[in-house]
Amino acid sequence: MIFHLDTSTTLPLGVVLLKKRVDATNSIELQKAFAQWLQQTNNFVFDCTELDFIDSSGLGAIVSCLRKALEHHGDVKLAALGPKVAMVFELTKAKKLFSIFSECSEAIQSFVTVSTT
Amino acid sequence: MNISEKTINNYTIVSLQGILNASSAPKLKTYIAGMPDEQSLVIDLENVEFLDSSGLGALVGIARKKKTSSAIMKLARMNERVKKVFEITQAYTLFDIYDDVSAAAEA
Amino acid sequence: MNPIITLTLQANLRYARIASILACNIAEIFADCTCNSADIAEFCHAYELSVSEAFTNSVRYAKPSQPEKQVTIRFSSDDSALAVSIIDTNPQFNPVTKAPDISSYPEGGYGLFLIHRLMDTVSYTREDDTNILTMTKQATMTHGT
Amino acid sequence: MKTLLVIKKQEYEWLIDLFPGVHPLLVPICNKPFIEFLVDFAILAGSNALRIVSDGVLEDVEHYCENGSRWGVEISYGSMRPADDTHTVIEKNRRFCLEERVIIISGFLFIRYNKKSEYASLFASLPSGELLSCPNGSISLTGTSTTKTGTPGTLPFSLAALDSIGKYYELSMEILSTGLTHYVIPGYSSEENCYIGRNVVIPKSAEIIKPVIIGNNVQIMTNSIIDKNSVIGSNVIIDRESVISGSIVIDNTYIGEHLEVKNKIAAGNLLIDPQSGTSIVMEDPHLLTTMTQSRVAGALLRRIVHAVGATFLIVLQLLPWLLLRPILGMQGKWKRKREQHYTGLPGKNVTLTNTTIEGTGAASAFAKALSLDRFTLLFNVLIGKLALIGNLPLPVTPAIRRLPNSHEGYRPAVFSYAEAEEWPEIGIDAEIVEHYYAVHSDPLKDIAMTQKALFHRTH
Repeated sequence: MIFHLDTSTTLPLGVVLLKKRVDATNSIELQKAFAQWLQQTNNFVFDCTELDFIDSSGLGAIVSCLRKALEHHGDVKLAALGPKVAMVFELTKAKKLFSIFSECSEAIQSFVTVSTT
Repeated sequence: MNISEKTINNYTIVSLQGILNASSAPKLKTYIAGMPDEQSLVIDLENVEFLDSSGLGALVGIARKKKTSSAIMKLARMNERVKKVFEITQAYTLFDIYDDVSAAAEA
Repeated sequence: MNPIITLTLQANLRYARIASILACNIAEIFADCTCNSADIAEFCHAYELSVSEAFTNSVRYAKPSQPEKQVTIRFSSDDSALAVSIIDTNPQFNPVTKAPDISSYPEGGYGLFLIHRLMDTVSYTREDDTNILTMTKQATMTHGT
Repeated sequence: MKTLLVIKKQEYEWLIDLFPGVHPLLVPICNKPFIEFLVDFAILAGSNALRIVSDGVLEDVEHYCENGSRWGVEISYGSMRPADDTHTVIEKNRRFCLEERVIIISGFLFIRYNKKSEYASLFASLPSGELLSCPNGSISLTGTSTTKTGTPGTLPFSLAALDSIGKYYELSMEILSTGLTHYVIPGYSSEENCYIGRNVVIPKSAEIIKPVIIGNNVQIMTNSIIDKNSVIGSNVIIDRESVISGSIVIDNTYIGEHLEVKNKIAAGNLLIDPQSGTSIVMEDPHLLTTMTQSRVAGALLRRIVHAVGATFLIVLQLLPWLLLRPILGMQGKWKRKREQHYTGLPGKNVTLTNTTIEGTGAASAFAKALSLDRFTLLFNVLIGKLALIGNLPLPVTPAIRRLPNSHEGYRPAVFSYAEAEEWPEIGIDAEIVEHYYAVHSDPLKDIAMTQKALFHRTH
């Protein structure tokens, strides 16, 4: 996973590029890293373009990221979910917890729209 | 095992009767070896009471020889017990199997 | 397992039929009370074929140095299963077998594969200088409704 | 009239990955094996004999259909080569096709029909030749008609090709929504559009919305919803608060709790979206619950509870064991066998001594009733090698070199959940109940289940 702070908009946004798999082997790593990132911003976009696989621990980690962001009055939005990843979110109803966008740029833009209105 | 033969069209119909196992398989091989390699065959299995893998091996061996000499070999009238051996070993994939001798000798 | 009969035959392919007919008959008597008629035929054929294969293998792999070679066939049973052991003094062999590659027109190598497919369990033990191949099958058929 | 079915392996091969271990011709459509629809149709059309011809292995089909006596039709089987055309297949089955008219169904096709229509006289009167065809096959007729007729109008049956998972799904949905009365659907139907099999448990809080088909041995847990257009196979558990709608749940599937399966096919641990063809492997069936559960703490508590339970049983059984063990030993009724078993950790096995008590004498019966055969195993619970209740230990055999993937949450134990629930102790039925408790049990429930297991073993 790669984290960068997107400053293209008025709002500092954490954009996280998730790679290949989020599962039991790296979900704790994600949660730890997320705690670090939270010190820089409360709003995140998880870019799933390169994410092929997610299991329950991976899903759990992402949901816990969302929970922490919400506690800090921020949000985690998801972008560019592949069909397999989307199916897991749909199956577990986790889909309902997240705002999901087909493009990363749309997700970034959505934060701006909300903050200006 | 008894072996008898007749001719229909260009096919020699070889009818087997009895047990086709390790002790009788050589007899069948010798019998077939006595024919010209390019002779097309229909082997009628209706009266084969028992076939084991040695018997199957003999039939497969004949099929291979016929294949290399571009002759045709077909099997006809397999009973359930014989069919079982062909099924387990998937040997049925190597043969054209007919339920009627004259149909086999026509095509 | 209670013993039923033990038969020792000269290791000659001519006697393969005796072994397999005996197996078929014992299987028929054994299955008579537990199976329906279609299942009996299948059960008996499995023994007829398996014993034929095992006996033929025993004769084929006998050491030429032994002039008086023999193969022993031992039947035993419990409530629901019939076991047959083929016992010989041949060199040790590997009882694990994979399916023959049928597309290459093999003339042999089907024997043990057939036995594994026809029987429920096949076990091989080497005791002193003897091979014991034991094959068992349950007489109560489960398929069909 | 006779019917000849010609189905090539190449046409049905795509189904093998989806239903591993099930012959494609036996794949269930609305809980009825595919081939049975064709058998029903052949019989409706007046056939007294049916021959199934394929270049693929038909062994499982033969085992299932046998000689057809179940349906009152004679079923036989034939083989063909992959390159054979229909004409060659007819020649290869000349004896079968000789005397009577033959309906030839060629290709992996589903025939839409209506069991209330009259087909026998129709087929007897139709002229020979091709009746219907589609890119995947055709249905034709040989011989001459026995009665004089004019040219038939539209035929009261049609063909549906089965060549993709999407078609399979569409067809199932079509039968559910419009065709349930056209076919014989397995299950008990007290009201229209609702077929329910044997041993189906539906709690009050669960909701079932028609049309629906449910198989045998199905447990639907509290607050679950089986929404319309769903097919639930046999040996299925739908866990609590899950929603199934417009979906097919294939036999032997466990759907975890709080899940939403909508317009999908769930087969074992595979979830398929029939529209896109995307499939995922559900490695973990209880996706959302893992977030809140602390597994480590739970495991420690469980180990303590199990050890206390085992100690209690050891104290209880010690005296009877000391008395009966030597008696049964002398009678030769106490049989022991040491075997390696899987622990659930890769590469780690445990050697256990399995005891069986034979005979019917008073001492044997008493020892069996007290489950003394499990006495020595209880000590393995104290040292943490076994759980008190869980799965029956799976012996290490050369055939299965490592623990199969299906044994999710496997926990070898002295007693099994299957024993407690009086389910069959081996096979897929046991697996599914053990699977359920592997996900669901908590230490307190475990004690109750152990009591149940002891009680049931007594009877």
